[in-house]
Amino acid sequence: MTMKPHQSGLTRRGLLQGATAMTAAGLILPASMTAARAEPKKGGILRVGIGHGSTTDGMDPGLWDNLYAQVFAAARHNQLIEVDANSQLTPEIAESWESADGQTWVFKIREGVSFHSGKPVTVEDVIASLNHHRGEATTSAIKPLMAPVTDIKADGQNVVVTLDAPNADFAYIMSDYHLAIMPAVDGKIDVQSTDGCGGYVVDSYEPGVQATLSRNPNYWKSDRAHFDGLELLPILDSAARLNALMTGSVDVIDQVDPATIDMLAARGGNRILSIPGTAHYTFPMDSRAAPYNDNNVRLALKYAIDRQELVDKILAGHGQVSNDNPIGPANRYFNPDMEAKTYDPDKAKFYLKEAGLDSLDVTLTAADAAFSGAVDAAVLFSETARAANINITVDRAPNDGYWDNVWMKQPFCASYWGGRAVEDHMFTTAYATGGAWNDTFWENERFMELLVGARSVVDEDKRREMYHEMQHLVSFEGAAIIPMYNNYVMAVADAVATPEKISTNWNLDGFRCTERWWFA
Amino acid sequence: MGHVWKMVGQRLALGVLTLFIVSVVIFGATELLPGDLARELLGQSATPETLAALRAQLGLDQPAPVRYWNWLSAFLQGDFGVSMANRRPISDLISARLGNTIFLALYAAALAVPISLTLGILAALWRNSIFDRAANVGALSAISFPEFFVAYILVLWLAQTGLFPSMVRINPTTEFGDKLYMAFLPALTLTLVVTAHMMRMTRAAIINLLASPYIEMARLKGLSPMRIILRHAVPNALAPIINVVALNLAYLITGVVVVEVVFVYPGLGQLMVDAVSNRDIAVVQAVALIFAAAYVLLNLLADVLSTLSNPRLLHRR
Amino acid sequence: MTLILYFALFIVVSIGLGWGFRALLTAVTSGEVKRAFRDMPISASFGLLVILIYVLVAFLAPVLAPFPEREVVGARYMPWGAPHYLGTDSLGRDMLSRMIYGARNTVGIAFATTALAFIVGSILGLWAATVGGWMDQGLSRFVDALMAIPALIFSLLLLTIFGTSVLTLIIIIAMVDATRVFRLARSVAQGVVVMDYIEAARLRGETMWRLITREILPNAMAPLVAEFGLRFCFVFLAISALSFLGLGIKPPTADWGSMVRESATLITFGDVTPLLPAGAIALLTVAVNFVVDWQLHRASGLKE
Amino acid sequence: MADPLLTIKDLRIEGRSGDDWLEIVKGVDLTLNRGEVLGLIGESGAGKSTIGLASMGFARDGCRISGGSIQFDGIDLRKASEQQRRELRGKRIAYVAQSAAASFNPAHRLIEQYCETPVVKGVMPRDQAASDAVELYRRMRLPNPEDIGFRYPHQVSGGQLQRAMTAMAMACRPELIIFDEPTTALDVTTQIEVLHAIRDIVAQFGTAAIYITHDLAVVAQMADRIKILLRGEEVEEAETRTMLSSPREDYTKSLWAVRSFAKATQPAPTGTPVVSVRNVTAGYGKVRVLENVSFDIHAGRTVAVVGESGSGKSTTARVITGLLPPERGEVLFDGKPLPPAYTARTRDQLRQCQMIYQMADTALNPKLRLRELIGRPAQMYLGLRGKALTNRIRDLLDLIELEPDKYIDRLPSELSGGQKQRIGIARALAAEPRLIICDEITSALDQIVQEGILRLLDRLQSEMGLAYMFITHDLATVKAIADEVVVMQQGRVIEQGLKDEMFQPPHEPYTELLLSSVPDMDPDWLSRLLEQRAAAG
Repeated sequence: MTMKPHQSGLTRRGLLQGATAMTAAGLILPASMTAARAEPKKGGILRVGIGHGSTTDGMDPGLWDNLYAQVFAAARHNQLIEVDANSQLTPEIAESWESADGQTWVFKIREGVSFHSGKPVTVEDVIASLNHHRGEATTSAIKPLMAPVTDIKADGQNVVVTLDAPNADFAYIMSDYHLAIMPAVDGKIDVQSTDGCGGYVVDSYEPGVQATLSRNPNYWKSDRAHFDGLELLPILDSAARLNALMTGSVDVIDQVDPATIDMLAARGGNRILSIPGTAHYTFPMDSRAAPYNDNNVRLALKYAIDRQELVDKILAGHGQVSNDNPIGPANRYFNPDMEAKTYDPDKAKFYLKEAGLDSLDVTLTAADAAFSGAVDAAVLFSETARAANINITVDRAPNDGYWDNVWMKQPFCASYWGGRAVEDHMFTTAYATGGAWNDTFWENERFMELLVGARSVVDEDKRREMYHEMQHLVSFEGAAIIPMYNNYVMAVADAVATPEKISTNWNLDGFRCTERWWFA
Repeated sequence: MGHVWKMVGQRLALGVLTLFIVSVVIFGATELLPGDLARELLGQSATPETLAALRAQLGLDQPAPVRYWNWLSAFLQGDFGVSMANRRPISDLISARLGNTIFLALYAAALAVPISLTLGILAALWRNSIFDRAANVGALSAISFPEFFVAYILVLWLAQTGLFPSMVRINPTTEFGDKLYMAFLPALTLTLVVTAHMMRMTRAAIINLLASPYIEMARLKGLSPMRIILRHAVPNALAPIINVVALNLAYLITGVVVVEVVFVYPGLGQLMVDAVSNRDIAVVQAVALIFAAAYVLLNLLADVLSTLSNPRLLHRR
Repeated sequence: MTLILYFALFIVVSIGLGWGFRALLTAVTSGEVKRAFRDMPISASFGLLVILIYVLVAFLAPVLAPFPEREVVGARYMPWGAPHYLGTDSLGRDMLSRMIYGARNTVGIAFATTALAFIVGSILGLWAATVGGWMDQGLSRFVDALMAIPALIFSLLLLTIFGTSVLTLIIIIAMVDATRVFRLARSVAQGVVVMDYIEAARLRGETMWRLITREILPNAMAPLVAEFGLRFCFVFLAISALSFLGLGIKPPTADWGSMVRESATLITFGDVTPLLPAGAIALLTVAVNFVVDWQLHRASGLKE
Repeated sequence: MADPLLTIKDLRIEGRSGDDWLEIVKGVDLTLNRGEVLGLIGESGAGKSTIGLASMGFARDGCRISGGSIQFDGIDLRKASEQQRRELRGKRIAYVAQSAAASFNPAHRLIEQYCETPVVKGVMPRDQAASDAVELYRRMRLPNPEDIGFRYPHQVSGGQLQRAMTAMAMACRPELIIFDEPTTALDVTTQIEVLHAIRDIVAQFGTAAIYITHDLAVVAQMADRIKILLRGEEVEEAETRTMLSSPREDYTKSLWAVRSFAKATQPAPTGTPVVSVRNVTAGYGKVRVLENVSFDIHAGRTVAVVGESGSGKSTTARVITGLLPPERGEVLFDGKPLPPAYTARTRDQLRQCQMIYQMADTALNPKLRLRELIGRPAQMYLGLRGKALTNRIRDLLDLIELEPDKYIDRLPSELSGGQKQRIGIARALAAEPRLIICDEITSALDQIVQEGILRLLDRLQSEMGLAYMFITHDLATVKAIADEVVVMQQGRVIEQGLKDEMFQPPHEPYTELLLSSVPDMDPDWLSRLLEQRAAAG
């Protein structure tokens, strides 16, 4: 089961100056704590049933690719920078950071932090942990993100990172979950080791079966990691996950089957956490291939989908309609003023006619590997499109190998994006000309001009205007049908208390439910 | 007894041949799988460079026959290799799960075999009675539902009422009693699945013999029906009964992926499915060979037991 | 309590239906057929009736179904009641219509698969038993090896390789199943080829094809037919197991296995929706087994 | 004399045939005194076994006792409970079955099976039963009486098993034993020993017995009285000697006359034989079955190949047909060598040599109708089609004396045993062969039916000039049909020549043994033979 990797989403605020962020965090954190239902209490064993994880899961941080690996990693490791529940950058192992020119970045490493083994976290450990993901021989999934780094060196308690060109967003990258800080031996990290400086120490780990952890007594964050211990269980079958929660075998589950959300909530003993995020489901079209190379055809398809029905039936209401916009309402520069594309077969027919067609036959390839309910969504799409003389044949591909054999290979398929908190990140990753993951192969000059220009624009209004125009271009000229933003839907036993604010950035509270939640 | 050992020897040799064919078939099949391990590990973020680097690191850049040969020669030296995906020794990955799988299989067999033999013998004794028909209909109905459905129903009835856990969390340190309690539902599900087959076979094997002259002789010796069945029919019906038990035991070891998924039971089936979807060929090979070996050995065991149970084969003239 | 009541009611109605159907069959037939029907147990009569109904439903699906197979006609999970007598599914398609079309697809595919498995398996099995020698040994060893690979996992592997179109599904499950048929056909044929009439036919100089089709096959037919029934059930269950693992029949084709899987989580909440397709599968397999049982009994010639 | 031990009055037994119950025993009376041996004689279907079982109050599955009374020592077996009847069986009434090999449970040692009844019935403890068994085995003249009980049935020969079964029946010293064709499945030489042992033990214990058989000569040695049955009804009953010397009824007389058929003697043959077996040595794998076998068969003549089971008779036939290519030697047809394997022979070579099998049941495909069974060779070899084919089939049916209209569309299962064997003959004739190999074709048939078949074969031979190779172990059959005789033992031909010469002394010792073991219809034959052998040996 492969998940598409996501890059971390962060706001632009406090990018160049970690100290500002730190102040901000310092101000916000107590506020959020007071808003919580109760003061966190220590104690208890948290059992989390996660819908991912397999026997073949590896330990190499460069290859962590599923929610189980991510939550497990977050429980035992820290990164240089954390993203807090409000999507703000917060110092973690890096006490502060700064960059004068955006090209040379200085991270000051926190002192007095030690690994579970008792060994103090040193600058060398940090450098080795970062170096694992770059260089010729690395197999890390975030090699492309680390590619601009030309040099990493120690400078006292600081780590100095040099880039090949200025990049104001570089601090985001340091919050990526792959970049766990691990102990180094001879300048290399041991990828098989579970030793970290996070809140929990690994007692046992059987891939695909369970991991048990106990609280790190020396954890440097005194107000985090409230549980005495953790049991992380991969439970792939969604019914089994539900049963486990309902019979009290676990306290938390993720990915609740939309069909059962209402019944689960009505049953009592637990509550549903439905967190709107930036994640969205898409149907990318290959804009180079006929008939999708004609924007009229693309528009016809965009008007032939009933977005509200998809939200109602595929997400059971736990999500929002999207106007083919990869930038979500949670984003700062979200464009709320675009003309909404509602289901309109006549308009679809009109655009078909514009394209010189009476009817359209296309094949839409989908698998539930793309997103849960993707096949059903495709079927619904095909049903609504028929009224517009568009005949969509749904081809279900095997879940196995979906990302290899279908995505970016078939001209019209299902996909999803975890979303990016930073607009530039999202657009650069998936819509920029020549981008490695530009799954629509879309090329638009005006869009590129705006995208590159916006990076260096300081004026907020001007930037907003530029990003609004980019969103409009993607929505009305782009080749991705984006019908909805999906919520992260989790269910927790009543005994589990959560902060008022749960991170919209990643599932299970930014992978950090083990660190941020407690037993009431 | 000498010829029994000779038979065992021949069958073992055939078994090795079978395992060899299995390994070639499985290797060939995994070669045909779209994508490879490197692709799976890197997922969407794969770039040509990282793919090439990972492939070289994993040895996937060598031609297929070379990889098969490397694997085979290591295997023959007792080295299962390491999982390509997570670099753990495959023997470690497998050993705990093999134990779990065997535990569950034996548990289910311990429930199913006595039940089905008793039911089968009673059905043969009271053939065409209401009991016989009810047992038959009940058994047929039990095997007519998809396994996962039986499992969900049992969860609904027995787990949600709090009697038994709906998921099995066992590890090597779990107490035996706890294990029995935890694994009760999967074992019960499997019992329901296999009982019908064994029961019907037992009944049929016994009834088949009832027309034999020696059964008529037993009746003419004035023996009671129960004694006739137990003493005169069952010993001669052992071979087909042993065979069907072995077949079902093999099924319990190799065919329970669905039950493992539903009850989150850490067994070999789940490992195999994971390994297939991750293209972790070394693990696929190892598990497939264990399954095939279990099948071969159980069949061999059944043949040996059938031989031992049959004086004609055991004591030649 | 009500469950037990319903169950008892179901049994009583089944027995009544079986009895009535047998009476009907004996009334409209004559001679040997009539005698066969008259001696048929009620279970077999009920089985025949069920199979007949399924076949009718499968053939008449477009006529019987009130709504099209894949059209979304309402909200999701609408309750039972007119015009959606069994409510709607998770996408708002009419459940009753999906059930009816499901009969056609599921039964049709299972039947085609079993038939293919039998054609391939029994021809090869009979051939192997007839020629004997190293060709028989070679083929049998190979089939043994294939049988040593768990069927479900092997199908899974092959489906991953070759994709999951209906055709590949049929071919793959048929091939995996054909190994079992091969073994049975071979062992039955081995019992037949030692008969003097086979020796006589060989000495007469009959061709292999005629030897198999005219001399051996008719005498191996009874156990093969019985096995066909059982295999049909196994194929049926195998397809639903594959659907459960996500590799079965592709949507939006209505198929009972996938329908159970889609709504399986609802059973956790005691919802009866998944019971419908699962019940439909179970009812048919039980029915087929009843008929097979009867046929086996007849073939065995046991008087009791 | 005291009251009779067993009194059966107006016994009626029905058997199920499809939906109907047919009467298979139609009002038979029977009286048996203590210590008396009654012979029950009849063809198959006469109901003799059914009556034998009924005297234990037992009816086979698919049969029911529908009328009459069965009194055993004052107990009415029909009115007694199943429990009471079960108590009697094994303890006071015992049974010896036709095939001991099939009637001993293959899973248990002989002595276990011996001890079962006495122990279960509480007659004696196991130890005593075991030592008793050894004693009885000794009296039955079984070799190694101390050890033989610890063998499994398959480790003991047929004749010995039959004696062990008689011993087992004696275990509780029953008052009545039913012997149901105890020697039918045995070779003639073995039969003598078994008959001897049975006769002695019955006499020693004074046990009453019902001796069921179809062999008149055998029953003459065993029984005090003989009752003859035909289709469930009694024909007549008399003291043995009276019955043999002066039978009253025509049916009885016809039984006595069966053995009168004998083919006229023909002069020694001349010219090229149809088939010539030359120095054939053959075997299966390493096991040598035939050793240097040679003989000729001439057109219009019958060569009988005689020997006990395992002597290589059938293997010789397999060599001739090409099923078993010989290691050495060859088979000449019309003086020209035949390819050793049938697969290498031409269709015409295959046609010339046809075979008729012992068991018509397994020799006829049960799923094919007579039309195809008989028509197929004609169609294949002679290329007949349509009308011509049908006419040929009808002619063949006429030839074997079956009405074409009635039989042409029947299945083999709708025929009697004798009729099936006739179909086997017709199928062989359809190929218009020169040689027909008959492998024990009459041994499964009743004597009257046997005679019909033999007469048919004789007629066909004189009409068509066929050559027969006639494999048999029954010397009476040899006397009836053969021109020449080949005696085989352990894969070798030990004697061969014209029939008349062969039946005249002096013989090879083995031939002598064979000949002398054939029972005569003389009540004193067995005693005399045993005396002679005792004197000689």
